[in-house]
Amino acid sequence: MFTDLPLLSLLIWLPVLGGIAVLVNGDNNGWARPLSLIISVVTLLLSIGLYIGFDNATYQMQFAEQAPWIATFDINYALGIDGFSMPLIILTAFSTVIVVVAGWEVIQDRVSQYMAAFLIMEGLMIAVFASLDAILFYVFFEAMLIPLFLVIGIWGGPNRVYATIKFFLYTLFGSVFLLLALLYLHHVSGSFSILDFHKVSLTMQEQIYLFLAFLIAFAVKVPMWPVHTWLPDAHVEAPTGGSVILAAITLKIGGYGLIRFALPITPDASMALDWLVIGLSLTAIVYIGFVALAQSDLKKLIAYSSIAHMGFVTLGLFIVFRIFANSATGSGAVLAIEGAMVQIISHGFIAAAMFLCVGVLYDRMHTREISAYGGVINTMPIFGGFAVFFAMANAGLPGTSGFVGEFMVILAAYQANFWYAFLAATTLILGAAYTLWMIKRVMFGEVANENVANLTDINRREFWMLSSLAIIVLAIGLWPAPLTEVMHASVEHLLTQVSQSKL
Amino acid sequence: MEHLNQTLLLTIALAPLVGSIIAGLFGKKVGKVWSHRAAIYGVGISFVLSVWVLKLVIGGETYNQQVYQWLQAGSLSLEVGFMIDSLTAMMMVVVTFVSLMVHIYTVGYMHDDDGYSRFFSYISLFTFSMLMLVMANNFMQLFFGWEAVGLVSYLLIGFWYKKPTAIYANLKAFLVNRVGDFGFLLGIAGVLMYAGSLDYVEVFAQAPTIAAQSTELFAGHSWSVMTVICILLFIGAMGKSAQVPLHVWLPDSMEGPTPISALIHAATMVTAGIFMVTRMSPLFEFSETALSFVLVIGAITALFMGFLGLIQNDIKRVIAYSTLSQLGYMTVALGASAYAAGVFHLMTHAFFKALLFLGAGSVIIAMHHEQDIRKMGGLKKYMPITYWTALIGTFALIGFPGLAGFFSKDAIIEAVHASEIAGSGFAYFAVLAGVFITALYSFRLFFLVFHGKERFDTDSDHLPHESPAVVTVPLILLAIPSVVAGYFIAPMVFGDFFAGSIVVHHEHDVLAHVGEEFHGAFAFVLHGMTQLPFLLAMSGIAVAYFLYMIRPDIPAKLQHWFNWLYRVLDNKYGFDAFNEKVFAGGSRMIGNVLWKVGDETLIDGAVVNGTAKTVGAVSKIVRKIQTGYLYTYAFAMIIGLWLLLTYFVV
Amino acid sequence: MIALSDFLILGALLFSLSVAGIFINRKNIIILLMCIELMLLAVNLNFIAFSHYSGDIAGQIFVFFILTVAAAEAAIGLAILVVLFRNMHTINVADLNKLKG
Amino acid sequence: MNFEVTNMIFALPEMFMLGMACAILLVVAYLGEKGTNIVYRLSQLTLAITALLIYRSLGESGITFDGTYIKDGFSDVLKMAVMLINIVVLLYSTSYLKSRNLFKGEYYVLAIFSTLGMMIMISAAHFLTLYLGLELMSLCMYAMVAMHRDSKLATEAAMKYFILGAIASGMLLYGMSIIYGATGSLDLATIAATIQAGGLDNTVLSFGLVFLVIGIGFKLGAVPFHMWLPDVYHGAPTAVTLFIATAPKIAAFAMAIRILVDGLGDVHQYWQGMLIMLSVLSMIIGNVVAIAQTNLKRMLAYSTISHVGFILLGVLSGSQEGYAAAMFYALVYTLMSLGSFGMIILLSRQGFEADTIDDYKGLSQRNPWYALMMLILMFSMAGIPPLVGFYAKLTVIKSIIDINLISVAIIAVLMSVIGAFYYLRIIKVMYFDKPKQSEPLEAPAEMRVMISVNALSVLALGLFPGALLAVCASVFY
Repeated sequence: MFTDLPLLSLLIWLPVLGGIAVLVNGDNNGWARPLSLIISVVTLLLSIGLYIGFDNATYQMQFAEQAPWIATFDINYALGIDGFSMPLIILTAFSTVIVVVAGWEVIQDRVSQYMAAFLIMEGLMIAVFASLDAILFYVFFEAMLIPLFLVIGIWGGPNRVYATIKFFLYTLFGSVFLLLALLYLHHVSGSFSILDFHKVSLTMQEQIYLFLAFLIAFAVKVPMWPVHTWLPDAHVEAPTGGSVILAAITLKIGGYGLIRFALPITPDASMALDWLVIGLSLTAIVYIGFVALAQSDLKKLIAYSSIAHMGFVTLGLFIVFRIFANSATGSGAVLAIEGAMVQIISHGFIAAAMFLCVGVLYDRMHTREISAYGGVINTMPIFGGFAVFFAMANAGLPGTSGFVGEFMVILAAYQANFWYAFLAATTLILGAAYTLWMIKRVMFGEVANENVANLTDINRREFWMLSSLAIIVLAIGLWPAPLTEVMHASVEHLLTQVSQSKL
Repeated sequence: MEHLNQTLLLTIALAPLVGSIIAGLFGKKVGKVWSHRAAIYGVGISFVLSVWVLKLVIGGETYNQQVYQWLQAGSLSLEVGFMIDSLTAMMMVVVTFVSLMVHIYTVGYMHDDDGYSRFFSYISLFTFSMLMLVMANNFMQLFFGWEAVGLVSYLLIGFWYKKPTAIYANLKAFLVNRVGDFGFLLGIAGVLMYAGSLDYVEVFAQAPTIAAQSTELFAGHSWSVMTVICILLFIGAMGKSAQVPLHVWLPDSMEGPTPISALIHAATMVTAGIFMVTRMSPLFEFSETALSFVLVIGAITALFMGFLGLIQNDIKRVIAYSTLSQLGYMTVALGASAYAAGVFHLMTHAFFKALLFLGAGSVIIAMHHEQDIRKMGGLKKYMPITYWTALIGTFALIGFPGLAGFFSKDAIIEAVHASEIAGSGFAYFAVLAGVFITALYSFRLFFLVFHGKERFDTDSDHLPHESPAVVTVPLILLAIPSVVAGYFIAPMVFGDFFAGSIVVHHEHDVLAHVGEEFHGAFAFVLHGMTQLPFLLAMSGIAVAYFLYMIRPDIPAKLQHWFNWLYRVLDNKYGFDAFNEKVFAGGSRMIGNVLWKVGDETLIDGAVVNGTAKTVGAVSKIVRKIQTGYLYTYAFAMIIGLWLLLTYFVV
Repeated sequence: MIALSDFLILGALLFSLSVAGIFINRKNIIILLMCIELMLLAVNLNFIAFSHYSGDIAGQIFVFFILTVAAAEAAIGLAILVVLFRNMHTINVADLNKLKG
Repeated sequence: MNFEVTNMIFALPEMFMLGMACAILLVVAYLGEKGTNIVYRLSQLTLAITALLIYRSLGESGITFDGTYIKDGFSDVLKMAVMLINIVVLLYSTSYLKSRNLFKGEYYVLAIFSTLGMMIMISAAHFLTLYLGLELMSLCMYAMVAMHRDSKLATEAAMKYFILGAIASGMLLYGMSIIYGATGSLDLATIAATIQAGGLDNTVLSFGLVFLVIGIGFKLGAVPFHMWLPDVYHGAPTAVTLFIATAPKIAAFAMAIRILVDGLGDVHQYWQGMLIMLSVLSMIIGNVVAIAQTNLKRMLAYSTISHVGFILLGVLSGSQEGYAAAMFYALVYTLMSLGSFGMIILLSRQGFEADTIDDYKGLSQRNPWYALMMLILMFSMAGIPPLVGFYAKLTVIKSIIDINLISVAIIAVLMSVIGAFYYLRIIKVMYFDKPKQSEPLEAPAEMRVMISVNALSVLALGLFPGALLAVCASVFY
């Protein structure tokens, strides 16, 4: 039933147009919030349609749409999703609902603009995941920056200007190389269709350059060490909603890009340079783990932990070559890729939840300094429960989604090289250390000061916001199979692509 | 016909979970009474059913099936499933029994605590996790339960989250355990790599082929894969079962309420490591290196943690250190391939150590939460039941012939004596010395608490009095197995009760060797009377009596004479200080350096903002070219003309 | 007989002279205007020479146009100069430096 | 010589405009100050009707006036663009002029004559027509810059513009003379033919070429012949800046195509190198120096220079596709700068030029809508999708990647990243800073509407660039 109506186009344009509607409607009448909520919820429901109508059996693009857009260069409005993009789209739709709810009472200034920004962003991000045309992808990939830039810049913290400009230029710097790569690929393949890019054969030198271009573009987004420094600043300054979207979706686009472009288009270069990515990923996991330990600002800490967690994504994606080299059976490689994907999704929920928790505290105390807190659980027991739960998820406790991805990637990493697994597994200690130490200092202990004493526990809105996330985190942790099933075919296909040389 | 089926097992596992959820999420609504009822009923159900399962297993039934597929990746399928054999059944009974006792006991112990229902929720949750751990039929689920019990332990140690010491202790406990899990997870990864599966049966089936392979972790050093895997797995066990040097968390864990010290940090969770290694016996048997490693670690723990027990004054910490040392005994047994003996000791220990802890708890109630044994004494006449049960527990602990501890410990000692693998000599000495030490600190505790003159103000109107029934009944119920459990030695250690679940290669089969002289329990007892361990234990009691009953002034003197030794012991060999300084402090320091220097100075300062600054500066300079003077402009054009002419006129 | 090259060289000389004049002179704007005229003359010379030697009349016609345009140009230039003087009371090139950077 | 009326039809728009220009001149002469409104309406009418005439004659093409004058798709499209742009320019500038009692007939007369010059340039098939058109356009613009008689800056700007412009046209002429000498013809078609026939002295050709390139570079404002541009943009009254910054660029681009492609297309390999140098320098200098600017008009001037660099990228690629890309870029650029300068006028009022960046502080609070419009324009200039500026950059970069000038492409994109910085700064002050003043905008309604249309068209073209791209492509292949 879902395959016959242009579901993807709906998912893209409903939020965008809805956002514009909210913007036009303005703040004067009280409609900005409910309208946005309705739009985001409808979008979420539609995105569920993708899951229902999705065919796990094939790696082919589904829900495909095709229409000429710029005939001169035969750039098409080509949409379609596979096992990689579908979960991400649902994640996007879900996160947006959460963001709208999160901003409900908190945002009082220019509400309609705030909501509109997020709705438009939702549409653009869904479009990024759904685009099958390189230029279309790039357009949305870039366009997404504008609303995010405004959100952080307008509703952000004191140092927002530095943060926004840094964030914007950083990412722009990365993506221009992507543009060059795409244009070059068109030059050699004579088409802008990403799927045609997958087929075109390239010399090693070409592949190396293209791969590096892709890497720069997506490493900035992921972000990988050492191009990660924009993220803590952006997170710290961003309003809660901004942080949520940033952590839940924007970073994922980096990993998605590597899956969609780098691996299938330049397999040989990926193989030749996997040491680079693996090295950076492991650095991210260990180095950033230590850095997170040293943070005194709640959001910075979580931001750094995000970087460390995303390290698992890139690690999982690029150890496949070593696994192939070591063992004939590809199950390790599958484990690695799917682990990376699960990590992407799960981190989307957990990081969002963590930032929401910080938001809850920030709205009440207007500080993110860990030292300003202590014994919060005395005054906010319910919230404390959630916080501890999500902290445990962040520390990768089995039964939460945070465990699944890391577990899979570490298991796979051992098959690539013992020391990869060794370094990756340090996150068990480091992750627990910085997360739980933070929890200890913020949540436990005697009530630290009268500000904490005057805290009120979360209200119904916040409760449902957090519990919905908690349920999902728990569900994925206890039964990830439904999530991974949808990607099997695509993963297998990706592995065949990366395992056959293009030279 | 098959009685073991999924429904039954699921009921066993989930009943406590249900109780936990009721008590935890709806504790406020249903109220105190119904919270503890829910929890107790839950655990009660699973205890009864576990007993039945045990009966069925003795009847020869086993079970191994998946409940649901957790995840599939390529050919690999990770499942949640149950595997029921003698080992599992035994563990299930022990866990649920002790847990049930603790539940009941808690009703009395915690009755005026704000977190009443929360506490019940936690311990029921723990029971669930522990059951998942022991009933697992694959490594993934094992790790699941492994971490879950860690979580609950974290929550329970920090149960009184206002106590700084408590929240310090629970963080410490979690992190130290994570160090163990670090190894454990790598071990599992290794298993997956070389066995291609995480299912026990499949993995064990491949053990020989795995053992045949070797790997190079460091270039040039070829190690047996099995050794690597087993040591990694054992590191996990070291964390959970608090073996040196990962033992540091257990004494601090006493910050938690006493019932959980009994349940988690004495009877069940800490023995998870022992259980795991036993479960993995088909793997460990292939690596003598790993076995001696286990053996030595166990021996060290058994002996040196015993010493620490001697100088502790906190009633719970004394028992905690005895727990450590007893865990050492079990580990030694594992190292000597006397898995059965190890598990047997695990079981007996679970009973009498839970008994001791609960007794201690009863004392603590009576002393109005005073835990310092120097402020106790003479409690015998105030609380007889506690006294007698404690006495039984203590005798069981020191291995007094006829009581549970005797059989298990003696079996271990004999087994180590018989073992020939590297380190067994040292281990034998350690366990022997351990016997004396155990007796000494146990009775030091016993005398100081129950005998001698009261060292608390006796004229106050609220003198210590016997605890209510909810407390004493569990004591009595635990005392019974502490006495009788030992007589299962025949089937469990020397019989073939564990035949289905434990694999021992013939060349290590020390128990068989010991078993040759085994002619029934009573003979064993009589024989034990004449043995060195017995004499050591007795002399231990004697010394304790002399030092703490006859000449209470001597200990002070000794402490004065051997001050340096005392300080070493008092600092627990400096482990804590070392960890605090090197690991905690060190990593924070590294973090700061990487952050300030790496991120902020180098990457951001030099590269990112550096570039921006450079561009800005360049721009400020370049704009100077635009002097505003016509002739400069003209000149620029001439330069341009000149450039073009020189470069491009062919 | 004068060769084409001679004319061209002369033209080139005149041209470079005018160019030099433009950026060496730092005083008087009038001189700039004269230099420009000179430049146009150099161009005219080229055109005439070429058209003469190639026997094509178009070049010389072009020159007429250039002359007329030059006149118009001069007119505008002087007009601007007047306005400038009215505002600044100077026609010194070095004083035209309010706009820079 | 035969002289048919038929092919004079090709020049009908120009002839009509010439007539109207003279008429308007008379009106100004007789009615003086009070006739300015009529003059304004008349000029708008003239432009409109001319546009109509061009539209009517679309598709016809041919050469007339003895091959000195060409009408083809290229000229039609560009002339059309010039007309429409100038209609908007006049509309914007009127409100500016009125509020500064510069509202005189001269402005419009000069504007119309200058426009005529542009049309002649665009249709030039002969060095003579090219030169005449160029001078007609430039002379008018010199005068326009000086129009604000009492402004020191304006007159200084006018003087600089005039002197340098004269030098430039002198050089252009010198180059023409050399080419004339080399090929023996002033007619572009003939020149092309002669070169194709071969046997010419390359040294002489390239020597002349250098001077032609300088002339083109100056008119476009490419480094190092850009020096006039910031000063003139800055010094001239905003209305005039607006005029100079838009349509003339199209004319200059047309000139470049006429000379380099129509005339000297076969020696492409000679001028490609020169243009690479010019374009790279322009992109670097333009973007880098713009960062340090505090005056918006000046900043836009430098951004113009950088945009010129990009336009040249398209031209130097030497491929049909590249020319089309350059043309697209030129049109898009004029549209964007039209909007930007229009925005300055919109915000300025009597005694307040609104031309420093600080004047835009907190615009989003003062007037969200126009802040949004400015945001669209700035992001478009920065080349962020989905705004049309992105496709302009995309197409030119694509064209040079297709000829494997990867290194140049890399410079281009890096420079566009640097460029993004100063556009972002405008948005930053508009959205993230607190407003400095709160006076309401006092621009007439049609102006407000037109600005919105202008900015929204940038967005619309960004969403559906296909049509315009197709047009640009169609005139080349």
